[in-house]
Amino acid sequence: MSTPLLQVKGLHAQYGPTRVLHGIDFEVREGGITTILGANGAGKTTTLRAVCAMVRTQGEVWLGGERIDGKATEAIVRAGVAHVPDGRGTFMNLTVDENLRLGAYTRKDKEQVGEDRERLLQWFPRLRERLKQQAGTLSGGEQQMLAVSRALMLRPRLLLLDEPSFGLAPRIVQELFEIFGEINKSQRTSMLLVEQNAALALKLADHAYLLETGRVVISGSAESIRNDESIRRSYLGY
Amino acid sequence: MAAVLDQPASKPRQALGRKQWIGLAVLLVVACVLPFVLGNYRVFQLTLALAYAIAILGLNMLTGYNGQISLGHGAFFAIGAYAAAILMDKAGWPYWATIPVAGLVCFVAGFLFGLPALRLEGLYLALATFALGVAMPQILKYKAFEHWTGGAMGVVIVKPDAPEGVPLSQDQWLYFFTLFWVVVLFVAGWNLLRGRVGRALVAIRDQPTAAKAMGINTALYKSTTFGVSALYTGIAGALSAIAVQFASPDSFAIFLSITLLVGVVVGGLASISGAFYGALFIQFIPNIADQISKAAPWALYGVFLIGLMYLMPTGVAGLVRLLRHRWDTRRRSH
Amino acid sequence: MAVQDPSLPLLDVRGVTVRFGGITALDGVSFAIARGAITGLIGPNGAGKTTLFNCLSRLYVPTEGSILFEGTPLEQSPAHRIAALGIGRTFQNLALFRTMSVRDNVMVGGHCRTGSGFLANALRLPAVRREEHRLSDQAERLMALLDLQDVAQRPVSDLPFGTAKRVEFARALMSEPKLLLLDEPAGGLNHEEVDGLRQLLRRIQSELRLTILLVEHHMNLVMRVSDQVVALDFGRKIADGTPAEVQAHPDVVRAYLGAEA
Amino acid sequence: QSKGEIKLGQTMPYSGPASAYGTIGKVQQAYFKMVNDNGGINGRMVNLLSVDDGYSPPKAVEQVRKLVEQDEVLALFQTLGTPSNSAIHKYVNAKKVPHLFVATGATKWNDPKGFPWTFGFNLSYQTEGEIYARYILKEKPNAKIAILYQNDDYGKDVLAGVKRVLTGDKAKMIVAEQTYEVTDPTVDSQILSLKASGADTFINITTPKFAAQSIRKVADVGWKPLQFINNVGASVGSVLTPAGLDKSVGLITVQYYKDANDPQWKDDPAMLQWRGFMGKYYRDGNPADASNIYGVLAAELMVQVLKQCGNDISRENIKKQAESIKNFKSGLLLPGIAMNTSPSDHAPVDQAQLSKFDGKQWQLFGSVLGGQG
Amino acid sequence: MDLLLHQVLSGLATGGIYASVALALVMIYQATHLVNFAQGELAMFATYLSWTLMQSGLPYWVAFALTVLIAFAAGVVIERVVVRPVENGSVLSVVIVFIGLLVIFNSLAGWIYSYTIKPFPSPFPSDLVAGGLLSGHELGSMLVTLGVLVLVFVFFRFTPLGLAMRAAAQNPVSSRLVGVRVGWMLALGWGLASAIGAVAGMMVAPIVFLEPNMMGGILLYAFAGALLGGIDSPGGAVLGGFLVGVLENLVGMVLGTELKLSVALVIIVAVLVVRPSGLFGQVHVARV
Ligand SMILES: Nc1ncnc2c1ncn2[C@@H]1O[C@H](COP(=O)(O)OP(=O)(O)OP(=O)(O)O)[C@@H](O)[C@H]1O
Ligand SMILES: Nc1ncnc2c1ncn2[C@@H]1O[C@H](COP(=O)(O)OP(=O)(O)OP(=O)(O)O)[C@@H](O)[C@H]1O
Ligand SMILES: [Mg+2]
Ligand SMILES: [Mg+2]
Repeated sequence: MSTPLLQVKGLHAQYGPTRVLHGIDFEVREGGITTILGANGAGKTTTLRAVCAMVRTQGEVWLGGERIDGKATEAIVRAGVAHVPDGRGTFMNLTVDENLRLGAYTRKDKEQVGEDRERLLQWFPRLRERLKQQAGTLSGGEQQMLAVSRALMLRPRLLLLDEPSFGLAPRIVQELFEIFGEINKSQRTSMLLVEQNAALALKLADHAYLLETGRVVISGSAESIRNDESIRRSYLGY
Repeated sequence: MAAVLDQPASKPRQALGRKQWIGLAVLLVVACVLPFVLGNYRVFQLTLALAYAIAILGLNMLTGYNGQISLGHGAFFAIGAYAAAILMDKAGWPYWATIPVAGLVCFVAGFLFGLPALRLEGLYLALATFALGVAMPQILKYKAFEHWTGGAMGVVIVKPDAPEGVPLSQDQWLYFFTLFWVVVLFVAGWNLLRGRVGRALVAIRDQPTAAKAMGINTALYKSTTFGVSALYTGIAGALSAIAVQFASPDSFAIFLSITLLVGVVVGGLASISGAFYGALFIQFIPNIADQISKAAPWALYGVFLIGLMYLMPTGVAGLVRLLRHRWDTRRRSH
Repeated sequence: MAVQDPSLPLLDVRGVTVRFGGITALDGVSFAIARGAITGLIGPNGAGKTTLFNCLSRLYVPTEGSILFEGTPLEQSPAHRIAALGIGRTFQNLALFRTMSVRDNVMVGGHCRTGSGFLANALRLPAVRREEHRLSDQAERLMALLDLQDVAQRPVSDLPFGTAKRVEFARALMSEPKLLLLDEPAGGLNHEEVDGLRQLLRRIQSELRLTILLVEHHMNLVMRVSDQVVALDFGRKIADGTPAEVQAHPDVVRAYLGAEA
Repeated sequence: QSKGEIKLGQTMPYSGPASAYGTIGKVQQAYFKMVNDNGGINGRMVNLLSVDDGYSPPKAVEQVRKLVEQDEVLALFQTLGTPSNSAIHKYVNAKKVPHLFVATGATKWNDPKGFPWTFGFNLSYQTEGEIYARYILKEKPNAKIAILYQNDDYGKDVLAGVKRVLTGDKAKMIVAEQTYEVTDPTVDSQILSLKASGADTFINITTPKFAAQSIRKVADVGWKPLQFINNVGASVGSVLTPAGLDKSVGLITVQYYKDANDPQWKDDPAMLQWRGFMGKYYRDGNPADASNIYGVLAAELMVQVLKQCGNDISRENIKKQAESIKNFKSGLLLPGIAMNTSPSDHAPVDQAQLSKFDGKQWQLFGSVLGGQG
Repeated sequence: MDLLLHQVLSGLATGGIYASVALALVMIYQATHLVNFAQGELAMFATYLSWTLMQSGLPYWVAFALTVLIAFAAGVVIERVVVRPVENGSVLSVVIVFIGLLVIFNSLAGWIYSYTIKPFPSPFPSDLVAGGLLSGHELGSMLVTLGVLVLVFVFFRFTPLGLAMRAAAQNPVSSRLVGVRVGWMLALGWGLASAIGAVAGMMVAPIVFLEPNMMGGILLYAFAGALLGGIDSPGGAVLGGFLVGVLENLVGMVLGTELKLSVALVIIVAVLVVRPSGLFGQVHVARV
C-alpha cells in the first residue's frame, strides 16, 4: 500500500464550547479517494473544516509527511489543499471570471492556469456563458459548479469535497463524478469526499469511513462497505 | 455595512422572571432616592443622563434592532429641543405640555426622512443621515427661521419650578419629571420590541427579502421605525433643553450625533438596558477624561473608547448578559 | 372579487417571461396547478425554477405574462401582501433571520396572519396579548410537527443545514398558506431523511389541505410524491404531465436526467 | 503665611471645534502659577479650575454648575464662547456668582441692569464693526463694500456693528455679503463671488485660518480692495505670516493689545516680561499665538480686581471691585489705552486704535477710538 | 459668465482635494468594506510629520517620500495592533474604534503641534496658470490626484493582489480557502489607504494651511464625493469629489452661502436616492 497523503490522528474539533468531533482517525492515500459518510449533523462538514483549520481542533493532521495542524488555513491551501466548502463560499460581488482567477491565486504556472481554466469551461459551459456576470446572481446549481471549478483551479494535491452534488441536476451530477474520476486518474489528485448520496460516493471512492456523532464507527474499503448489506441498511439507509 | 450588523443573538423575548421584577423595582427605588442623597448639580447631571438614555434607546431601535445606521440623530434631538424651547419661549406653553408635541413633531420629521432613506443602504444611508446631522445647525441658524429659532444666539428658556406644595428643588423636580418619561418610554419600548413589531424589525435587519416574503411591509416598518426612533430622540432633546434652559445651534453640532451612536454601541446594540450604560458613558466619561488630562482630554476619551470595545465588543449590555449566563450555568451545574 | 370556482386552477401561470439584461431566465412559461395537488418543478441548473418562485412571491416582476392566483392577477398586490393572499415559501439557499431564535423565526412566519401595529404593541393592548398567545401556540405546534422543540431557543445560525431547512419549512407553514412553494427541500438530506420528507409532504398536504409546488433535483422524491410534474429548460417549458410521462420525455432525459436516469 | 486660596473657575473649549482657543485657559493657569510663586495676591493663592466644555452649551452649563455648586468657586473668569456664556448667563446671575470678563466679544455681556453679575472683556465685536464702518464713511464715502463673515454669533455681531453705522441709503454701500462655516475647507469660492461684485472695499470678519486663506486668495486673484481684517484674524504670527507678509500689505485692523510677532514690540519691556513668563511657565505655548497675550491680559485684569478686593474676598466685593476698575493700564495694552469699568459699564475695553500693515509690522494711526457703546 | 467659469474652476480645485481623500476612502473600503472615519486625521497627522521632517532640513521630495513610507507602515501597524482585535466584532464596534482613533489623532496633534495654523510648502511653482484661474499648486495637485487614481485603478482592476484584496474584504472565509492571506490584505489595505491619505494631506495643506482640524470638513465632502461616485469605484470617487467641489460653489453662487452646505448635501442625497449605488458604483444584486 502506498503512503497516505493525508493522515489524521485523534482529531477533536469544537465550535465555541460545543465539541463536535471526538478523536477521529482516518487517511487519504496518495492518489486515492476517501469518502466520509454519516447522517445529518454527524460532523462530516466539521471534519473537512478541521483539516484546513477553519475550526478549533486538537490532534494531528499530516499532509505528505508534514504536520499541518496548527497552521493557518491559507498556509494549508498553499500546501496544495483545495476545498469545495459547504454552502459554496461564492464571492457574490465578484464576477464569475474573478472567482475563477481567485481559485488560481496561489499558483505560479500561469500558462497551465490558462489551460485548466479552458478545460473547466468546457466541462461547465454554463459558466462560460456567465463569465462576466456577478457570481451572486447565478442560480444555486450554477454556483455549485463555480465552487467546484474554483477549487479545481488550484490544481490541488488534495481536494476536499463537501457535498459537491448539492443542488445539481441529475445529469450534471453524473458528469461531475466522471470528471472527479478523470482528474483523479490524470492528475493523481487525492480526494476526501463527503456526500449524501452514499451510493454515488462509494462508487467513486476506494476507501470509506462512517461517522456517527463525531466518532468513526466503521471504516473499510469502499467495496466492502458497498457490498455489506447490513451496513447499508442500518447506516446508509438504502 | 448595515447588512452585516453582527448582533448577539436576540434572547428569547419572554416576560420577565420574578427575579428581574425585583431587580427592576430595586433600581426604581434607588433612582427615586438618589436625588435626595446627591447635590443639585449631580441630580442635574443624572437628569441629562436619563435624557440621553431615552435618545439612545430611540437610536438603538433604528440602528440596533432595525439595522438602519444613523449618524445624524443629533438633528432630531435638536428638533425636539427647539420645539420645546420655542413653544415655551414664544408661545408661552407650560414645559410639560411641550414634551408630547416635541415627540410628535419629531415623529413626523423622522417618518418623512425615513421615506427617501428607504432607498439607501449601509454607507449610503450613513451619509444621508450624516448630512442631516451636519446640516441641522446651519438650518437652525438660517435667517428665514431666525424669528423663531433666535438664529445663532439660540433660545433661552425658564427653568420650571416644582408644582406648588411639592417640596422639591427645581433640579429634583425636573429629575423626577424626566424619570417619569424614562419609565413611560422604556416600558413602551420594551413592549414594542418584544412582540410582533419587534420581531419584524429584527427580521428586516437580518434578511429583508425573507421579511418581505413573510408579509412584512418593510417600507412602512422602516420609515415608521425611523419616526418612532426620532420621537424618542426628540423627547430626549426636549427634556435636556428644559434641564439646560438653553437651545442653540452649537448645542447640536455633528458630534452630538456621533456621541449618541457611541452611546448605542458602548451600551450594547439591540439591547434595552444598554441605553442606560451608554448614557452613563457619554455623560460621565468625557468629564473623567478632562479631569485626568487637560493637555489632550479627547485622546484619553478615544483610548477609553477603544479599550472598551476591546473588552466588551458587544457593549456593556453584552458583557452583562454573558456574565449572567455564566453565573446561571455555573449555579445550575452545582 | 370573482367568486371562486373550485374547479378552476389555484395557480395559473400565463406566458411568463423574465429577462435580466441579456439573459432570458424565463421564456413564455405557462402552466396551471390544481387545488390540493403536489406539483413537481424540475429542470437543469439555471433553467429558471427559482426565478419562477421569485415571480410568484413578487420579488421579481415578470417582463411579460401574468400569474393568476385564485383567479386574481398577482401583479395587483405588492410583495408584502403575497403571504396574506396565501402563498408561502422556503428559500433555496436559506433565508432565515440569523440572529433570531428558531422560535422567533417561526413566529415571524405568522406576521401576515396578525395585524397589531406599533401603537397597540407599545401599549400591549389585550388584543395584542391574545394575538401573541395564538401565535405562540401555533408556533409550538409546528415546531412539534417538524421536530424542532429541542432547538426552539437556539439561534438559527448554529444549526446544521438540514435543521435550518426545517425551520424554513415551519416558518412557511406558519403563514397558513394555500399554496406552498418549496425550493429544494431535500438538498443535503440523505436517503432516509428524504423518505421522511416525502411522508411529511404527503401528511401536510392532506392534513392542512395544502397545494404544493416543489422544486427539487432529487428525482426519487419528485417522482414519488408529485401528482403533476413540469419541466423547464433554458427558461422554456419542455414537458408537463404525470411523473411517468415527464420522466420518459426524451427532452427531459437529454437535458436533465442524463443517460441512466 | 498663606491666608487661604481664591478659587476661580472657567470653562474652555479644550476639545471640539474651537480647541484653538484652549490655550487661553492654559496660559492663564500658568499665569496664576507665576502669581502664586511670587506670593499670591495679598497673601492668597489663586486656584483657577479650568474645565473643558467642548464648545458645547449644555456641557458648559453642566461644568459651570459643577464649579459653582460642587467646587464652590468664588467667581467665574473668562468662560469662553458666546454660546456657552449665553447658556449660563441666567444661571450665574440667579446664583449671584461674579461672571467676570467672559472671553467673547458679544455686546450683551455689558448689561449691568439685566445681568449685574456678568462682565465682558473684549472690545465688543459691534464696536469693532462700527469703527471700520466709520473709517470707511470718512475716508472712502463712495466705497462699494464686500463683506465675508463667519456664520455664527461672532460674525453676525461684527456685521451688525458695521450695519449700525451704514444705515439709510448708506446701507447700499454694501454690495456683497458672503458667509462661511467653520467646517468649510476653504473660502476661495466666497472670495471669487465678492470680487465679482465689483467691490473696492473688503471687510474680512474671519478667524485665523480663514483670515489667512482669504488674504492670500484676495491677492492671488488680483483683487486690490481697501481691506479690513478684524482683530480676531490680525495676528502677524498666526495669520499674516502664513498668508504671506507681502500679500498682507495695506490691511487695516483695530487693535487694543500688542501683537507678539510685531517687530515694533521686540524690545518693549512688557513684551520682554511676557516672553520671559512664557519661557518659564508655559513652554508648550506658542508665542506666535495672539491668544497667549490676550489670556495674560485678562489674567492681569483679574489680578487687579483681586488686589483691589483687599481682605474682603466675598462675591459682592469682587463684583464691586470689578465695577471699579479705574484707568488700568497693562503693559500689554497699546499705548494710550486703558481699561475702565463702573456700575453702569461692565465692559473693561472700549478703546482701540486703527493700524495698517506695512509688510513688516502694524503701524498704528489715528487716535484712540471708542465705540458708541 | 466670467464668475461662473471662475467658480467652476475654483470648485474643481477644491474638488481635487475632496477627490484625493475620497480615493483613500475607496482604497480602505475595497480592502475592508468599511469607511474609515479616522482617515482624515491620519492624513493630517502624516502631514504634520512631513512638516517636522522638512523643519529638520530635509528637502521636500525626500520628506514627501519618507512620509508616504512612514504613513504606509503606520497604517499597517494600526491595523495590526488597534483594529485587529475588534475585527470580528460588529461593524459598528469597528466604527466606534475609528471614532476613537479620530479623536486621539486630532487631540494629539493639537497637543504636540498646537492649534495655530502653519503654512505648508508646495512642490509646484506658485505662478498662476490657465489664464490666472488656477494656481500652479492647484493644477499640480489635481495631476497628482489623477496619477494616484490611475495607480489605484490599475491595482484593483488588473493585479492579482488587488483582486485578492477585494475578495478578502467581502468574503474572508472563502478567501482563506483560496490561499489569500486575509490578515495581511487588511493590513496592506490600511497601509495603502494611509499612504494615499498622506499624499492627499500634503496636497491639501498648502491650500487650507496645516492645523489639526484641517481634515474635518474635508472628510465630509470626500465621503459625500466617494459615495456620489460609488464607493467601490476609484474613478467614480474622484469624479464625485470634483462634482462635489463644483456643486458646492455653484450652489453658493446661486443661492448664497448660508445654506450652501445643506443644499449641496440635499442634492447629493437626492442623486443617491435615484441611484442608490452612486453614479458609477456597481449595483450589487443580492438574490435568494
Ligand atoms: N457554526 C456552528 N456553531 C455551532 N455548532 C455548529 C456549527 N456548525 C455545526 N455545528 C454543530 O456541529 C455538529 C456537526 O455539524 P456538521 O455540519 O459537521 O455536520 P454534517 O455531518 O456536515 O451534517 P450535514 O449533513 O447537515 O451537513 C452539528 O450538531 C451542528 O449543530
Ligand atoms: N438577478 C439576476 N441577474 C442576472 N441573472 C440572473 C438573476 N437571477 C437569475 N439569473 C439567471 O437566471 C437563470 C435562472 O436562474 P434560477 O435561479 O431561476 O435557476 P434554477 O432553475 O433555480 O437553477 P438551480 O437548479 O441551479 O437552482 C440563471 O442562469 C441565473 O444566472
Ligand atoms: Mg455538512
Ligand atoms: Mg434554484
